Amino acid sequence: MAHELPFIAAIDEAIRLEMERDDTVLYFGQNMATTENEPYVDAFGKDRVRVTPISETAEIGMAIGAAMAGFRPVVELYMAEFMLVAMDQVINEAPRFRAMSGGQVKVPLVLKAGFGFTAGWAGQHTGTIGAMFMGVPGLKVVMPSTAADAKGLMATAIRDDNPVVYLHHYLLTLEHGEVPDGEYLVPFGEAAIRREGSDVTIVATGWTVDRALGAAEQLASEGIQVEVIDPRTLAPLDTHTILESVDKTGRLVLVDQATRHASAATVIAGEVAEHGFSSLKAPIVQVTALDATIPYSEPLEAWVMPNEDKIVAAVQRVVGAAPVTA
Amino acid sequence: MAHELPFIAAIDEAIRLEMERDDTVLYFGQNMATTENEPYVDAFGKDRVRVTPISETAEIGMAIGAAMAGFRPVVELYMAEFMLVAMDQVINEAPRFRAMSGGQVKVPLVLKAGFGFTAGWAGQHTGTIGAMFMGVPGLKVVMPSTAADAKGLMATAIRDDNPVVYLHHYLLTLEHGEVPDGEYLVPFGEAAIRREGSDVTIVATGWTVDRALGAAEQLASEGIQVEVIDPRTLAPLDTHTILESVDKTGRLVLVDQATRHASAATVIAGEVAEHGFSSLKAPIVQVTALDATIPYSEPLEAWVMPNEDKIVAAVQRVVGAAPVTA
Amino acid sequence: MSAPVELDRDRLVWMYEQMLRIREFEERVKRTFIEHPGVIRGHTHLADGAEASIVGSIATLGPQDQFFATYRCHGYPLARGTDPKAMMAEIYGRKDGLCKGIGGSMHLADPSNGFLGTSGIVAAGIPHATGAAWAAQIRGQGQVVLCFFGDGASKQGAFSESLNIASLWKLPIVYVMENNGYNVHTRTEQEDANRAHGEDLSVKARAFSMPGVTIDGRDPIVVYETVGAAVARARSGEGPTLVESQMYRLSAHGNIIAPPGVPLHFPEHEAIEKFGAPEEYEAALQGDPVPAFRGRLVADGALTADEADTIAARVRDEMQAAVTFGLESPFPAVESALEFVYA
Amino acid sequence: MSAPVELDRDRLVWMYEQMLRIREFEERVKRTFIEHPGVIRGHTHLADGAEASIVGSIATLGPQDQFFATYRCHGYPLARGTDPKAMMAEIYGRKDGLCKGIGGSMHLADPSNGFLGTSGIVAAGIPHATGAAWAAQIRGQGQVVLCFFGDGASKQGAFSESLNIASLWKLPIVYVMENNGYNVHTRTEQEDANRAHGEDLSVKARAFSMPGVTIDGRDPIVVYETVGAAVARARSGEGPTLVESQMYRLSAHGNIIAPPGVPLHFPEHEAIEKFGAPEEYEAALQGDPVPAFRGRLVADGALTADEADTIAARVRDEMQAAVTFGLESPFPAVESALEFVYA
Ligand SMILES: Cc1ncc(C[n+]2csc(CCOP(=O)(O)OP(=O)(O)O)c2C)c(N)n1
Ligand SMILES: Cc1ncc(C[n+]2csc(CCOP(=O)(O)OP(=O)(O)O)c2C)c(N)n1
Ligand SMILES: [Mg+2]
Ligand SMILES: [Mg+2]
Repeated sequence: MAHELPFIAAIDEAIRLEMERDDTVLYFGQNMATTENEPYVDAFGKDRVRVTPISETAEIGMAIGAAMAGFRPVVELYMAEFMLVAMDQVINEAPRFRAMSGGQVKVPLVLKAGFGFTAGWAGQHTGTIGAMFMGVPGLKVVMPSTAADAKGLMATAIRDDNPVVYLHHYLLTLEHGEVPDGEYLVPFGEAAIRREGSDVTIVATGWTVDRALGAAEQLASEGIQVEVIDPRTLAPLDTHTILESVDKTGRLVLVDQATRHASAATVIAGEVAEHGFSSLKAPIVQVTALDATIPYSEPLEAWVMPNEDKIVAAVQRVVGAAPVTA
Repeated sequence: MAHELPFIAAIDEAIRLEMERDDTVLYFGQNMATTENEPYVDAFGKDRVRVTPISETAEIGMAIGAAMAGFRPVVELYMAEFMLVAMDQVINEAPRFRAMSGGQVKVPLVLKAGFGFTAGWAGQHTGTIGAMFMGVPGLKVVMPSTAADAKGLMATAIRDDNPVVYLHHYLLTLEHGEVPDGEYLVPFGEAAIRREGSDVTIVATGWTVDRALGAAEQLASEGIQVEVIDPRTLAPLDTHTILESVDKTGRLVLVDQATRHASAATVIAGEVAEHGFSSLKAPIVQVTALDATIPYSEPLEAWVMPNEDKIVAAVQRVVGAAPVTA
Repeated sequence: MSAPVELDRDRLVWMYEQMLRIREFEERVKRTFIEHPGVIRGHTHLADGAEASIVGSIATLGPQDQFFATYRCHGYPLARGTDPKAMMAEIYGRKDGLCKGIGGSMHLADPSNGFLGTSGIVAAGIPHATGAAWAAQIRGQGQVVLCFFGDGASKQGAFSESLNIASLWKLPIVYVMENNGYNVHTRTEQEDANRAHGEDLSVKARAFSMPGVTIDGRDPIVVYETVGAAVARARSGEGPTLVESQMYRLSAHGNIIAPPGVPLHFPEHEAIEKFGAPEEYEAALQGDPVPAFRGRLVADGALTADEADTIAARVRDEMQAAVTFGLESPFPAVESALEFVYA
Repeated sequence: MSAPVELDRDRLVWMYEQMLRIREFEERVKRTFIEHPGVIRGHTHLADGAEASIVGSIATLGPQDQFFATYRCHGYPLARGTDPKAMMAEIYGRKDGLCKGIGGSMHLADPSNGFLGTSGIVAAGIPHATGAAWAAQIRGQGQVVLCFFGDGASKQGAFSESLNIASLWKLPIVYVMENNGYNVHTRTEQEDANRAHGEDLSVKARAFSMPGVTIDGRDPIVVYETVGAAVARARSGEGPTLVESQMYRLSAHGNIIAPPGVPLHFPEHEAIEKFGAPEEYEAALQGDPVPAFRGRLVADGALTADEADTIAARVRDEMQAAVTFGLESPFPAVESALEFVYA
């Protein structure tokens, strides 16, 4: 059975269910649980649910210590970029202790953070920094694009014995979707094929998945059948599903809201250029944000972002309907 | 005229020359200038050369403020990973102000940091995190591999009106090389062709450039002519030179000391898979570190690193002398 | 400690007018959400309640002095002489904006008036200001830097790291902590160990062997005298001071956070909305610094009621003109998004 | 504040033996650079000079208590009961190492003895310890956490952020700042505003409304009593304490930093090497806590010279065995590099 929920409520449902199931799950962060009548505090008490000062280094660092000591903390970080002030804890602490201790300790924790609030949040709050967490041995990175995945991936993240960066796209916050009832786990490292197609593979993440589906719709009317893949987790990355699709279609377009040289798209391009080369009939085209600090002004912000038109144009290029320009 | 210098002394020479030339250049950081008879203090005084506490956020943040106020600070950071505690300043402050102010301010500064000390420094001091700084609009990233470039790129970095992350490989510290006398500038965004060849292009950075050259030597004896390209700056990245080379050779091997999904190699693969696709006769193969937190023990550390043998094997694969495995 | 310049009548009236200008500007920003929905995007933070602290502080600066602020940054440049037209156009994302529409409300900058920049990351601007103070020290021309930030920001590592260095190096800087009792909807005693122990936040200065003082930030004269003395101290080479300026934020932290489609607006203050404590908010309104200062000047005979009304009318016209200018200014050419990425 | 348990003769002798074990272990590590060049790689930091502070602190812990340390981490686990053989094998990068040769000297961990881990990033372990203290508070079984770090680390934002929360939440933790006068070759007064102003570093505690105390960290009984009282306070739910334990590091910061090829060794102490102040170092040697404590125990009649010699011989044998064990242990299989990346 399923029920309809906004994306953000689906995440919430997973956290609540996991907290009910396992009393070592903690939930804390800034500007939550500040009053006596917060539902989380009501349900789980002030020991397990706490408001913190604006101290991301301590927040994430404390999550590490609590995790080493046997708990499963979920840190509410609001915006992914706030992790930058505590990046050492994310990159060079949490994922290192398992290895450095020779397997003696584990550090199960979830860093929950929104990203990509390209709605006038300007230069410092709009980044898509997910790729910065890729390639860090010991660290997992999750990026759901549907309400159901948002729930299922959060539950999996909380149960995972490793540190997980859970990145939810702000523009999806109120998007509704069908969400399975009760316990629901989506495995890490398994991409979802959002739409099947035979001519071109598009891989997109987060908010760009819907843009890609929109473009696919448009292209279908031109007779171009696009397969749309959503990796769902950036680490582990399901290259297998992507390679299988490219094997079928021979063409790959990558969509990413990050800038071109800081994107998950480029990592996927690298994998396919090595392991899927013989399937490729056309260049791998990336549709990313332009190389700009995101401007405040609406038309400028829209101009630097990837969008349906840019995706359509990229697909047309790889199928030869438009010339590939360098 | 030229003279021979160790890599580290070549960097030093550039800083000294620039400080002599321009009295707005400042040089500061931890564990420097602690006594009365330090050459830098002697030459430039305690105003411009200072020891700081272990406070990277303040150090880099103060460099930003001093830069906005008209100076050109060079921050001595010792190890690139120490920037992680101050990553917000590096990623989301220094490169943003030019854009966010609509061009009113500029932030010329250099963050000088060693990296990749894979000599038993274990889990937290051996990372190759250069790619984390790529794709950040407004930020430049430098990675020299010769003493001459170390000098010329530092001088260019100091004169650049933007924030520059200057990454020097620790294992190159004492490598000697010919260095041009006096004023010497190496432009950003111009790759160096370290060796010409017609069969395969290798792009390598930092310490791996010499490994690639060693591999090329070995392969030459098998009759395989390898071209070795050193981008020298990761941002801006000279894709033009790389594409020209691939146009000639049709084959590309990328070498990077980072892990596979956190490497500059993957960015280059993405560019060539899009803009050089029609030249390619074989998969783009990446030779990177294995996905492990770097272990302390010597044989394990060596095992996870890229090396000459792995490069040779990759080249053999792309020329068809060995099968390409997925 | 004594302030550098005596406040004569003209200066007092000037201060009042600046306070009123800030209040009126912020009111216009707030009304824009209702009167021109969609024109302001993202997250906007208002300075109402902080006017006395802002004007009292900025009034202590000489022409070469500089200052840094946070995302809550509309007040300072107004008091410093920045054109409100350019500011409003910026907040509306227009071509004639102070930052060409690229920065927006959170990132105003006016270097020509000594306002070097604002970070939207909590406490990130504290080291920037400290670095500018180091630059001033090297330059040796007696410049001073004011660094504004919130109570919440003092829990971020950047705060401690910077104040230690400023004290160690005797930098010419004054740290003005605007304690408005809240970090969004977290009350100070919920996140600050000093406050939880019944102490003032200025005791943090002790950790840096630096003078720390707590004042009523709703009184512009007290602010002027305290910050002025600290500025004089800084200018004379004796080093930095931490001033905790206590006040109450009179609007919510910022407009509501919502994805496009949901109309943005300013909700009620968190005391009401979150804590169900309208009496707290009402009490704060009693201490509103703008009418309080007007009343005091009138009572002291420094200002007649007529003069006050004339000022009010002038300020209204000025800010109405700013709104009109902002609305009429065109959007920037989209390509300008790439124009200022690199210097 | 009073310590939890009186120190009887046996406990005093036990403390002395632990101090000697640490000293002897560190001497063996240092000698390894000369006697077995290439066996130790990277960067190794010794605890000589800190023995009294380490043993006095660790002695206050109950069996369920936990602790966190820095890269300078050999002393604590020795005092806590970790096998020196496994430790030396780790420092030699061998299969039988405490962390299977993967962690090395900077990252010892022995969770079975309450030693959860060590970060090589200055101050990064302070929030880890604070988080473990939160875990202890939630668990509600009276556990206490000791958090060790250096004087230099107190200038890192992680320090302030953590201590504020610990005080706010009344966490069961004791912060032991080992002030050895140096951060590498930066003297405390060159980087710390308190010291530059002639104050103790424990005044930093004021910023968190937390008790702070400065003690002679070369006297194990003073350390035991002070840390013990703070542990008792933490255990009873009254919250954290900052203890500044003053001492002098008797070796250089670490072995020289050099790329492969250049043989590694321990240089002279920075007082001599950098500052040309051998007299400072000589004076520090006069205060060496290990012979001082021996002398005191002998003078007090708690230990005869013979007994002391017996202990010394036993410790020498134990640490010689550790070296032998380490040298004989094989290297790990290379594939084990991938074995512990994920849990
Ligand atoms: C590092 C960081 N963490 C969190 C935020 C989100 N945030 C923006 S403003 C704010 C409250 C700051 O409170 P305070 O410093 O008291 O300033 P005020 O808004 O009250 O003026 C928070 C938490 C941020 N911008 N940066
Ligand atoms: C964030 C960070 N910056 C710099 C360093 C380099 N570093 C390693 S140890 C050290 C000195 C630390 O001094 P202190 O805290 O006094 O400890 P001690 O070594 O004296 O025991 C420094 C600067 C680091 N490891 N981490
Ligand atoms: Mg506040
Ligand atoms: Mg020290």
